Amino acid sequence: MRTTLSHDTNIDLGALESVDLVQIISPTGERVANAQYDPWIADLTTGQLVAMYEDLVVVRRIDVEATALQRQGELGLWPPLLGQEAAQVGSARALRDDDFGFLSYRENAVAYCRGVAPRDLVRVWRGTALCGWNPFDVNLATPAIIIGAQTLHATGYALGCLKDGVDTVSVAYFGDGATSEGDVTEAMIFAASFRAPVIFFCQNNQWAISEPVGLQAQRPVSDRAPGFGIPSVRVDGNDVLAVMAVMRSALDRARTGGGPGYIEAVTYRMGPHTTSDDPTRYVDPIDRESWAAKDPIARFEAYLDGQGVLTEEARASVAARADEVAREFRAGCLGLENPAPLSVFDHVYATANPELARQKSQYAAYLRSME
Amino acid sequence: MRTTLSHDTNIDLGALESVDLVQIISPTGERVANAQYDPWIADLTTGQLVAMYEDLVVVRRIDVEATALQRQGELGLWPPLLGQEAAQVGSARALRDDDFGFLSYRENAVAYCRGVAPRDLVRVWRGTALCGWNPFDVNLATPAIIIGAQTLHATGYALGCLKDGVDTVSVAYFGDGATSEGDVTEAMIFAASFRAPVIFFCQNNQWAISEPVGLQAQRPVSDRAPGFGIPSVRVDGNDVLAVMAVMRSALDRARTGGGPGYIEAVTYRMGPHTTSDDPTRYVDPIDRESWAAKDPIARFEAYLDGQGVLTEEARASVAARADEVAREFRAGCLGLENPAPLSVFDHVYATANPELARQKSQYAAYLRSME
Amino acid sequence: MTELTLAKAIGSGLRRALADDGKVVLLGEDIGKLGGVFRVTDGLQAAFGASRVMDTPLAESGIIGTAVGLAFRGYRPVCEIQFDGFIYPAFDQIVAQVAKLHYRTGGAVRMPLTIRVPYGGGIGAVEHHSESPEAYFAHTAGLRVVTCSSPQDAHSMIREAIACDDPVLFFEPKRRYWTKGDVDENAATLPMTSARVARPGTDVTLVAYGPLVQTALDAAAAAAADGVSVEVIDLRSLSPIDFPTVEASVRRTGRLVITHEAAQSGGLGAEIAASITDRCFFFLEAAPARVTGFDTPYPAAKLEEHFLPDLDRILDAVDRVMGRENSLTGWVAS
Amino acid sequence: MTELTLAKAIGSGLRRALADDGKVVLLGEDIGKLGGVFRVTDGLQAAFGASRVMDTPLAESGIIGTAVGLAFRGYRPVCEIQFDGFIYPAFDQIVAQVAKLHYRTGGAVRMPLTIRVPYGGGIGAVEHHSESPEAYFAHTAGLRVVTCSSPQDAHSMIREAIACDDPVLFFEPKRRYWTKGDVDENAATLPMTSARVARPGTDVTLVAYGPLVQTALDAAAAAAADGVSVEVIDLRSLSPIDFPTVEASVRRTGRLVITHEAAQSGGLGAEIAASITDRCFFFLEAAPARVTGFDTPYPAAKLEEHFLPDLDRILDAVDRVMGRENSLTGWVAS
Ligand SMILES: Cc1ncc(C[n+]2csc(CCOP(=O)(O)OP(=O)(O)O)c2C)c(N)n1
Ligand SMILES: Cc1ncc(C[n+]2csc(CCOP(=O)(O)OP(=O)(O)O)c2C)c(N)n1
Ligand SMILES: [Mg+2]
Ligand SMILES: [Mg+2]
Repeated sequence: MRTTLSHDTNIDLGALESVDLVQIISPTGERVANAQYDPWIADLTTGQLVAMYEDLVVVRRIDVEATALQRQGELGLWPPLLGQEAAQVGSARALRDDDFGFLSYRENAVAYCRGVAPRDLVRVWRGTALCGWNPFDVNLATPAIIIGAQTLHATGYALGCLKDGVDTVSVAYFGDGATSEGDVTEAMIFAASFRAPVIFFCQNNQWAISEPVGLQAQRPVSDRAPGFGIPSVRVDGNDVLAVMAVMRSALDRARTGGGPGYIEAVTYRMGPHTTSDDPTRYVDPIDRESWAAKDPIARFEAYLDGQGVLTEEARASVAARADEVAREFRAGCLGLENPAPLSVFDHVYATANPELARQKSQYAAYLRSME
Repeated sequence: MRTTLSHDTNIDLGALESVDLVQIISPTGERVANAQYDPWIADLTTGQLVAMYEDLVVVRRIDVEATALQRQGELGLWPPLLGQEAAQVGSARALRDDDFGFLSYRENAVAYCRGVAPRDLVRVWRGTALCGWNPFDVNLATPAIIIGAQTLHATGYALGCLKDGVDTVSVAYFGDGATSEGDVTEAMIFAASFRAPVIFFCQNNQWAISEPVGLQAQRPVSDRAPGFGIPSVRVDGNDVLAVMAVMRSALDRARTGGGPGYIEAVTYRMGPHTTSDDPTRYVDPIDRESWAAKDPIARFEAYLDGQGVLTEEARASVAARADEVAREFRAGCLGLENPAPLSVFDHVYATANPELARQKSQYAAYLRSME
Repeated sequence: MTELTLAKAIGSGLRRALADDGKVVLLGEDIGKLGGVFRVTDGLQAAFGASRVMDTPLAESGIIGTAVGLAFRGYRPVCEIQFDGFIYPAFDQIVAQVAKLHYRTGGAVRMPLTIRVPYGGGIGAVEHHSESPEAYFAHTAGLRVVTCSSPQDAHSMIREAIACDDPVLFFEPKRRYWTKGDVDENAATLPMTSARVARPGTDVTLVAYGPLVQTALDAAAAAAADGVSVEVIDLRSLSPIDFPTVEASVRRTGRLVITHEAAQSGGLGAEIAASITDRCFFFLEAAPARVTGFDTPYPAAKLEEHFLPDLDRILDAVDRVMGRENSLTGWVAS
Repeated sequence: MTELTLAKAIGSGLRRALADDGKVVLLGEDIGKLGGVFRVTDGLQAAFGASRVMDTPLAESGIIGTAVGLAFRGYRPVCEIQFDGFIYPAFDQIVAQVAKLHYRTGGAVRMPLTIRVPYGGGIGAVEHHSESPEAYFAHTAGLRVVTCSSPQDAHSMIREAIACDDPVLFFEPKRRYWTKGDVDENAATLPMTSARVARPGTDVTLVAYGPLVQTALDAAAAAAADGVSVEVIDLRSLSPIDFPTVEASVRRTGRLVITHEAAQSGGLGAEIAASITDRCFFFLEAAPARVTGFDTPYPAAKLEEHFLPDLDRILDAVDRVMGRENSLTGWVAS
């Protein structure tokens, strides 16, 4: 029973924490020993490593292609994930199929890893639909554009998993800017109070449009969680193995009754906020350059090279796969059909609404009158 | 200039912290030495100590009288502060006249200390007005009933003080329940980001109506602030001197450019949430009894007694003062005039609104027609 | 058939919903041990356990947002907002998420939330405890908004709201919580989407809902004594509004009065007046009249009798649409 | 007199306000170095410094609540909400604090906040970037709500809003940000509380505001070619509404059409139709017609042309109130 005293001595707030920033591969591709997290990726086979490399390459290719489609007028807008591939792939590939993700708009690599077709990623940005996929097909909610709102949804979903007695975990993806929205702390509070199996996965890409993270937070954002009774960890977000390791560890803890966890993946938004943005107004090029040197793909490639894992054959196959995905993506995007005019009235309600039906009928008459 | 990195190394997060719970007088009235905080109350004269004792006695008396007035049907509702006298008096008496307070509904002792007439405390509860006093007369906003909303107002006020280049500090009073509202964390985030001179003063009275604080927080609520870059301290809220000491220290820090501070005054709501509440449904009487033993007035009285400060004369004068205030309060309350019917239309806007004037004119015609 | 107060009728509806469907969960502040500040959920936590009837942290956006996640997981959350004036912190989750998720996902994700809101004035309360925010939600596509005026409706409609696959704002007329009436758990009742003719009449159609239905019935009785036959319609559903029922009445009476506690400008009265004028223009003998709260914030308790529509103000409007002498006879805008 | 886009006209108004009154401060997301996502505040932080033009943490309730505190301290905060759909997290601070504090304190505390909101659709945006939430605020006593349709009005009205001692929701018609027009900083303009007859006419009164004023003018021109004389009224103030101006027009024309992008149910069109019917009942030749967004969430970009009122839909409504053949001729409710 809950007491009036707010001390839950069962929580090991150091559970996820490691020194400063968890890293498993250095920016130059060297393996960094990490006693706490090495075991979490020890099982990865060569094939799995190469598959992860392919993911990284493919999602970057999708991103570049989408930006091109936007420039060509085929998409209204696109939020590039350039630079954040490792944070997204590493975390998404740690999930079980039945785990459920709640996204913001930039997590297209997460969606890709969950099995969303690239064409479906851009339905929203092409304006043909308000969502690209059925959340229950891939256990992934369609992105929330209202900053932070999805963190509460993830918490509620996790609460439902608890009630159902399953060991499914839900994951809330959000950015550094989102940490300022009240919803995000409310989500932490609800999650902690109900010990809900939810992982708060913050991609700290240093920017919220033009605002540096220093405007949102005077301390690393992951420092907030322990005060709420949620263990947290700060990980090198450009290190795909480190991200996977901390995510697996946090998932495991949540799955086994340990309650919520918080991960801050420290990364950098190498592109503009969206294709409408002009980062030259606010980004210091020197700052950006220093992050370019930490590129998540180059780093993983160097590591795999060092391991002798990346054969010429493997490289060629990855490149071919990326080309193929890009081709299909483009064709799929251009082939998206426009919705029918009267579909504007569909799915507002799940049950009958005669007043809305009346509006639809009147608009249908109007359309007929204009023929 | 702000960088993209969220580390402000200038913040001394231990600034206010003391071991566990700051205490200067034990529950039985013994003086507890406290190297960090003793200096902050070293200047108090005997006269000031007795005055503070009088405050405690008088505010409790007002509270009891208000409860009686409610029982007699003279007030619609009353939120008793029984048990929280030290937290309120100790903090309020640490303020300078120009400091500005933002209240919730239970801080009637704070209002009393700021100079609000007891009669004005109950205008709202008698239903004759939506506020009891002019905030600018006593540098104290009228209470916010929407939980947590005032914490942002306090932050904005503090930001204004910064802009004005004055060393005025603002104080946000709120409860343990309030800590769950998004506004309260947003206030901490804004305050930390702008280094605003605001003190977050949380009275953790263990309850939010029927909800124990353990539902809101898995850790002491003051543990949250450091994660936001705000130093915090946990103080025995039933120890008036300890509360005053930590408040003076935090105010001084804020006044001299140190930015926001957070105080958790650990106390207990000895009465019902309001006169409408039935705490027997949820309060464990043993728990309550254990807090009765820590009564803030008995404790301070024992201490003053031990110091030989509380002469018979002083006691008599305090009792007389309490009687006098209670008498005046009751008379003042009963004498509050009902507002004029048409005043329902007044002060909706500061500038002319012809449509509202039209409604007023029509209602005046209606009232005339009913004569 | 049992005699229950309106509050207890809702409670018994919640009890049935909890018993009938394991996916129903209640969330709110103080709804557990305390049974809610109005005791509507009294005894439910004891009966169904703390995992079905959950006290939550004190955060309304948190309550609704968490309920959205539960709905994603197949639950039917019933959220209590303690008082009308405390719903605004949850406004974003309600209008941007709850209302839109079904549309956003092309029907893939259902949001069968029920959001219970004790609302309205007349209880002498302090600020934020007497508001009537229904128009905000009725203007929000994707939400259903209903309210009740009798114990039977309270019981049947809360069960229907919970069973509905759409999100429902369920406004409870708090000053009528203590009204008593017979409740039959198995009654075949009018669907919650239908308006009800609460008293037939021929001269004037008087549309009311929630707390003012009783006031409207009292006014109709008084008017009858004065020779005017007033038909009272209890709207029940505020979004969508059952216009056919109102329309049929106005076609007969030719006169329309609408009453609600919410402020006049942009209130439901405006929509009803506009829609009925549109649909019954050539049947109207007079402009529809609105008897509502003023365009002011809800005032201090000692002034609420002036703010709130009452029997006399309704009768005055009845006189106005009947073309009889009334308070505005001879009134000129200054 | 300079030719400016509507966006730049607001920017120049903000610049004047900052220069004229040291108590004016701007708060918002990305309004500093970036100059706002629409560049409305471009150059202002460089000119007035980061303590006058402040980027804030990403939290709308925080922005408004902090501004309330600044107002307590004597400041005149001008808050930018980045897009219409992001105002809801601040709803509680706006309706329960900003709107009510003056009333609550019996006039002691003024809330001279200006809340700038780019609003409306037609720009092919993703969800939450095309909303028209004005009715929520017009229904909230204590707030003023205005919008503009030309660069001159944009400039003059933003300055008037900032100078006003009441809180003002300033809705900026984002799809008209790039409309150009002459702006005279010293023009003696119509008060922001007055509606303006944008085009005189004799047969039908067409009320529009913000982004649809241009559409209404286009429709009036087309109607004229078709022999119907349409008077276009640009409402400008949405709360309070300048009813005398609308009333005077309808008394002459006998016919009223109202258009807005917001959903129909509970939109401003309802209030205007209801109020004008009340005031001009015996002058009306036909029921007022509304041409509005549907009662659906704002749809995907490829559907917005259907959701948004346009010239043809307005002309169709003009035909309807004129009793000419129109799309509903012969239509029967199914
Ligand atoms: C409630 C709300 N406010 C404002 C916005 C506008 N907006 C869109 S993205 C963004 C910045 C988000 O930054 P962050 O959370 O760090 O995510 P990132 O874009 O870096 O991935 C803002 C302010 C929004 N979408 N929702
Ligand atoms: C936004 C909001 N939600 C709910 C309430 C109802 N309510 C009034 S007081 C209270 C509990 C507050 O607890 P706490 O913050 O600990 O203050 P205390 O009453 O203990 O002084 C609640 C839930 C409210 N006033 N405002
Ligand atoms: Mg970011
Ligand atoms: Mg408390």
